[in-house]
Amino acid sequence: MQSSIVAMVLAGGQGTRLGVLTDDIAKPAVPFGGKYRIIDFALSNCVNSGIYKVGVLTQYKPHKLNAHIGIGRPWDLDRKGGGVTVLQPYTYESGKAWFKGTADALYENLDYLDKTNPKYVLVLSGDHIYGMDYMDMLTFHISKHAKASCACMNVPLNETYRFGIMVTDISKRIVEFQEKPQHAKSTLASLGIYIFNWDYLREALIQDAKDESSSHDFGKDIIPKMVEDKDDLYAFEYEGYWRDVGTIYSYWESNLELIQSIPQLNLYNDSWRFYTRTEEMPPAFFGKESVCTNSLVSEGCEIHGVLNKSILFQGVQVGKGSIIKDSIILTGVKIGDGVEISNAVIAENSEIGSGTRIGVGDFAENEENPGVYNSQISVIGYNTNIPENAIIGKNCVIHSDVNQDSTDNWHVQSGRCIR
Amino acid sequence: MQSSIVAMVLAGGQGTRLGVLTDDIAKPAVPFGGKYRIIDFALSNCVNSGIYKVGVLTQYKPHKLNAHIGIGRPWDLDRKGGGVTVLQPYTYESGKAWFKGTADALYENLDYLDKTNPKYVLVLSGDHIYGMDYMDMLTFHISKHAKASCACMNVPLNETYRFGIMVTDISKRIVEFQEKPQHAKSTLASLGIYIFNWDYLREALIQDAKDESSSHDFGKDIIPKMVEDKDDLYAFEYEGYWRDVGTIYSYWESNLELIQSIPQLNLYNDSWRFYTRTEEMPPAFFGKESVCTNSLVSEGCEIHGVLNKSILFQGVQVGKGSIIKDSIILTGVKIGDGVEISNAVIAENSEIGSGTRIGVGDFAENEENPGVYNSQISVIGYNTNIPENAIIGKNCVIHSDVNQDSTDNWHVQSGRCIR
Amino acid sequence: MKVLGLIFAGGRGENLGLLTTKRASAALPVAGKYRMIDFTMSNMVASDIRRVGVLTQYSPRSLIDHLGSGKEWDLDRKHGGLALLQPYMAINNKYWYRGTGDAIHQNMTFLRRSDEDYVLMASGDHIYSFNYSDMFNYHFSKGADVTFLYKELDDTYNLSEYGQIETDEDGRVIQFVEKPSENVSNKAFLGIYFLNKHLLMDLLYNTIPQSEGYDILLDVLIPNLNKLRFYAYKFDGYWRNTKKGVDEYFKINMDLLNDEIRKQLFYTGNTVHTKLKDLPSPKCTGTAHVENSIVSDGCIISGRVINSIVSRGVQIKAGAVVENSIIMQDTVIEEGAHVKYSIFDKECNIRTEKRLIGRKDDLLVFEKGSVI
Amino acid sequence: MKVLGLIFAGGRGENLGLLTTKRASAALPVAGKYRMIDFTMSNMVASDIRRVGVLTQYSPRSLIDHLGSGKEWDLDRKHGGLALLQPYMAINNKYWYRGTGDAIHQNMTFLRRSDEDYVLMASGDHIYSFNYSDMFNYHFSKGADVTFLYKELDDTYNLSEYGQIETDEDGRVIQFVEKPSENVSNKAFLGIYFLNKHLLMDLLYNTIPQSEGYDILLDVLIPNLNKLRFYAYKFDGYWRNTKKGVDEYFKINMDLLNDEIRKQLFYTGNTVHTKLKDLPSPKCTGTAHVENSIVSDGCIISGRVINSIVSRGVQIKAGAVVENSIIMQDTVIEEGAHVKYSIFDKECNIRTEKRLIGRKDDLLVFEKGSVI
Repeated sequence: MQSSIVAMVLAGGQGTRLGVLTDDIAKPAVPFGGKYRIIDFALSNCVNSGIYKVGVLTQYKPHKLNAHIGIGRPWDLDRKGGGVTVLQPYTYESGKAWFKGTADALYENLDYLDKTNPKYVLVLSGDHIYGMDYMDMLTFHISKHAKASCACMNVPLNETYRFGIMVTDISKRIVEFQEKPQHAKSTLASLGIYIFNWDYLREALIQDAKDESSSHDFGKDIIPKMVEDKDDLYAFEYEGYWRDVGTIYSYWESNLELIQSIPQLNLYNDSWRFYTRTEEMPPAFFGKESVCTNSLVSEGCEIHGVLNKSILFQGVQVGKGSIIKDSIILTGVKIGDGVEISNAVIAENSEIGSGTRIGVGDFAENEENPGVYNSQISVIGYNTNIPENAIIGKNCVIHSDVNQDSTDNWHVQSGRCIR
Repeated sequence: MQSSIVAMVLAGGQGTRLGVLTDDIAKPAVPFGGKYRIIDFALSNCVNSGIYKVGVLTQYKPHKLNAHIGIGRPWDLDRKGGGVTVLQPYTYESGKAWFKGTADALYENLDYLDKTNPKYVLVLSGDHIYGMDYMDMLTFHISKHAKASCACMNVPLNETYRFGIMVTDISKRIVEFQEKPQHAKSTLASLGIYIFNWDYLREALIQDAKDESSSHDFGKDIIPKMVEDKDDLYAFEYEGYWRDVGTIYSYWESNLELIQSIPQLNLYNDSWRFYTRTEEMPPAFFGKESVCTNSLVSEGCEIHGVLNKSILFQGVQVGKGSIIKDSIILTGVKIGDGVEISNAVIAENSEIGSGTRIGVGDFAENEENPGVYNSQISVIGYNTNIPENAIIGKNCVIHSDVNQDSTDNWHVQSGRCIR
Repeated sequence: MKVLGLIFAGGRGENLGLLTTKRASAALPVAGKYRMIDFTMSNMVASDIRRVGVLTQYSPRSLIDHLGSGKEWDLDRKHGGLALLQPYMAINNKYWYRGTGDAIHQNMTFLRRSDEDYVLMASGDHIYSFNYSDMFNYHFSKGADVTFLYKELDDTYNLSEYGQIETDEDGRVIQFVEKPSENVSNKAFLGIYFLNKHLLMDLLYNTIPQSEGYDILLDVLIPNLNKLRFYAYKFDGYWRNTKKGVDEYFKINMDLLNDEIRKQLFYTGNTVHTKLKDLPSPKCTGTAHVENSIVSDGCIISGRVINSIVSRGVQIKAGAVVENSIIMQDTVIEEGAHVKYSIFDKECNIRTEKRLIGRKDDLLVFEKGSVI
Repeated sequence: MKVLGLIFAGGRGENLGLLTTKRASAALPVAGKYRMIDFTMSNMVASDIRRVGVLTQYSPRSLIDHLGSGKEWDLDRKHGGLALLQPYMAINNKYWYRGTGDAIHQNMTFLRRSDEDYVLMASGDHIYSFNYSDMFNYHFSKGADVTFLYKELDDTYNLSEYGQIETDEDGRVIQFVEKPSENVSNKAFLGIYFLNKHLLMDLLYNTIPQSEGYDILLDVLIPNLNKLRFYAYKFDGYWRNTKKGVDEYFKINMDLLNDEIRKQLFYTGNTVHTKLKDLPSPKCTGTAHVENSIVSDGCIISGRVINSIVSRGVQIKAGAVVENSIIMQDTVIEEGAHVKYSIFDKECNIRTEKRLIGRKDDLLVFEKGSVI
């Protein structure tokens, strides 16, 4: 059963609402949970479900993602027959363009699927955080004699407007699809996880490619068309943990959920491991003056300060007397002595000078992009260098590569941005 | 010394003059010499020279090439730090286009080179057949204190018009560059193999990218500019075997050169192996009625006929009473009984019905593309199915996927094409 | 259901004489590019077995080199994969393996730690192509405790050299006789067993520590023939056991010149994996003549080759004649030499004009590196 | 110049007591996520050594599991790479290794076949970070035949337990005394040698077959101290030898809480590679207190951890106190337990409210799987 299924992971997402975090990398490559990147969850779910043939469809700034996936060793996907294949757009004689939508990305790789010739195709997004056994879904799919199945989750009625909503009959057959409805007829939200019979999907992709009015997207075109055609499309109800870390706030919140004493997503579960590629570093060291509660502290960290409700990625240094709370500190960040940080996300390889305080003052609307930056959280970009004794308010943005000379005034008030 | 050099293999070539052989694959992926593909020679030269960091720049129809290179295992390039990296064009926020020329391809991958930060960069073409120790060239480069070196070979004066010609002073410093000259001042032809100091090349690439009048090509822009600027550019004289199998005739000829009793390119040399990825097949079997002279016969072949001056790739079957001479038969071709083939190239997975004769009659100009098909050689494309007792003349083309229903008249006269 | 594969590859194969002075019989080269163990390994991998333990003891180096990390069989995995199980010295354990049962017993930790529930045990020196799944299904359909694989031998085999099985109508084994002086059945046991891992562990715990014999078949399993449900599954394809001797080894190689057998082993069955050697395709020069023979990669043939198996990297010079012979890797037959009914191990050198003529019933065997 | 690495990892390390009942000392866990052999392996790889032979004998299973195909050290190569050299049974060779010299002698084929011209020999149970290239350059600059690595020991070492070297002004070794009752020098030999491969082979051929002793140092090399040019290169960094005993092992782990030593071993020197385990980052819950300690991946800490080394996958429950202790992989310290000056091997379980208080000079050691 398992060898008859191929997973296609859509990893082209730009993740614009993650602001500076996706300046240089695609959303699936964004770090998460101390040592992972977002795509690790989809890939680990595949191998834990016994799916060893995985195609990853990339497009937007794929270099970091390609380097991360590499030959697939961390996921045990470096296999002779199968394993992971990174599928990028490529040129034709006629000088063809980029993938137009998620369905187009698959259509352009028909030859990969034709060669593999699976019975079923699992289509996933590389953007989501969850642990799910796809074999349960496949069993459901087979038992329903479905042509396609869509994993769904019940969401609160007041959030239905954010999702594609599936209306089903008593047999779980999907009879109606509502895209981000004002008035939802159901609370079953699509999670962007599909299983298709390959012959059926193949035909659907070819039809869709011919349709010039289509935007070639699974959620917007393929699935609605299938519902419209009254094809055998079923909703598989999933009840576990699932997050689309689409915004800075949800990114911050989902990370901090991991430190609950009984987290919904248990990283420590032996029978459902998440795999990733990391630097080789020694275990975390806690100094004589360290105090650490409700936090994850990764390899290579050297902690001499106080941590609470924070996630520290690999190789983070925290100086004496520093206090970090409610924050996400990505790989390689160096924090001096006597620093205070709260409600912040600090991206890779930044340096925070001694005595600096981040996250102080009252909330104010972001001056640059209030659509993206709209919570208490301040975001510090990649490779920044914040001088000593700086003060940075709430909802601020320090763009990547900023250094002490980027501004004269390091008293950055809430809502301000530094480039 | 060796770990300070990175090889960049330009493998985007379309190879239009190879006709149907490059219909679906890039030129570097074209099969050669019984079990290899053209790019194997450049890759093997790299590892044999102790260069274990290799970037392969692809563009045109890269799928076969990507599958062939995979994680680089056959070349022992599946390495933790380094190994082979396939570099494809990718999308930017601004929606960037494809590589414009060979120099642009490198320019677009500055980040890969910056990250690797080598001392020297070896720039190669994936299109050529040769065995060369690049360390000899690097030693030359270093001893000359050169900024760039270009491997050159003496060619007969009457062929200089086909090459870029380097005019050197007594110290081998290049003082003039003539692109395909009518009246050559030297017989030193550039082989498209360059070593650059990385800092120097980096600057040159950045300058070139800004130059809107440039076609962004090494041979046409970068090197001439360097000569013009009187930079320290030296010519390394190479004396071994080197072939650009750019045309059908040179492809056919270079293959057959391998079966000379003392071939210039010795595949059987233990100290300079060529590596490739192949199907796993049992050794060749020669039946009771087989006669085989001056030929290479690969694994998985089952020979019941007569072979002379031919190269048989893997898994070729030759029926009883068939006679094959002066021909290249690619992987998986099935030849029935009593078939006669001479002066032909038959591409992968074709089937030739019993009693068929290929390469008979007199030469005639090709009706479709006399620029590409202009020798005695008939070319049969991929996955064709030629019926029994067909007759095919000289200089014919049978396009890929042709089957017996593609024409009513299987008496194909010289120079004709079947689609 | 997950199955653990165990391959017995520790024996020398005494009947093979010079061919096994420096290697175990499982490491013997065969069919030009393979070694005996490739067939069992490849059968296991094709049957979805993802963890294979190879029990080695006698001269294991060439076997270890050959198998490496298991890459070629895709067994270089994070979980599962290939384990080479050599005897080792521990605080309360300073024995070499005293038999197949003892070998497994000494590796009880390996069995215990693996997450497979069933075990397939097989010899590393047999040649056949088989998907064991058929045998597994038979095992469960019969509710068997232990399932044996057997074959009805024709008269090309010397039946009395094989363990023989008698079954009832249902296929249940009612008698087993090891190499009887008088044949009881033409059903020969092929040394391939399938059973529950925990049952196997239980049987070993109860036998080996207080046993005088250490054979998995005769001392551990067969004593329970009446207590447990032993079934036998019939194998119909080509199967041979190299260990029987030099003549058998020769016959196996010559059998591969038969179109039917070659097809069965290589083309219609499982892909046979082996260590890659990166050699070019063999070249026949202008004076070559090759007839009814197998010629491997890296060879350069200028002489006459008839009814022979030529391994990788062999050179047969102009005017040399090779008939009905097996030539192993990197051997050179010089100009004008004539060999017949001979087996040359690796890296031999047969000098110009040398004549080495054996007979079908009196084969000449030359050990590795012979210069004659 | 290519160098072959040979690592001695066959010894039990008797002084380590319960810690080495089921593993060789080279396989002993250290510093939370490593095993002793990781340091020497990583030093070799960082010194551009591309072929490493590991000589194993005593309980090699955990070592074999740990090293695997050498992937983590990038030694899973087609040419070169990692070779595990266990003793094996051959036609004229049925011995376990009788000493370090004999071990190499039994693997002469491995030496002969490798294309390296020099050999670096080192122990698998030492901890240090060193790029051997400096030693190689010294060797050639002195025109030495054999170069030893030595260190001037301070009084944190018991000098009399080490082999001592006397050198002349040029650095040439003029005397070597093994563990003398009266110290002759504070220059201790670190068990790391560099010499020409062919010289080594020659010395072994001339010694082992007719020798009564089988030690590479005392029986093969030292007898030639006057005949050959032995030089000694000085190592200045942190270096310790676990084999010396449980107290030394404890000291090594505690040393890692020193910022300077940790920096030297992990941050300024070579990357130390080890087997990956795919565990998440450790979690400190709301009741956790961690002070002057190392905590590895996969741990969940709710209790107090002070001056301790906590390996991967350990759980320390709320109210538990761990002081000055080493806790190996997957051990669980239940609520309210209090442990001090103790070493817990893997998979121990310390029950609720249990008190296990050792002393600095009287450490408590609990073997793998203890439930207390």
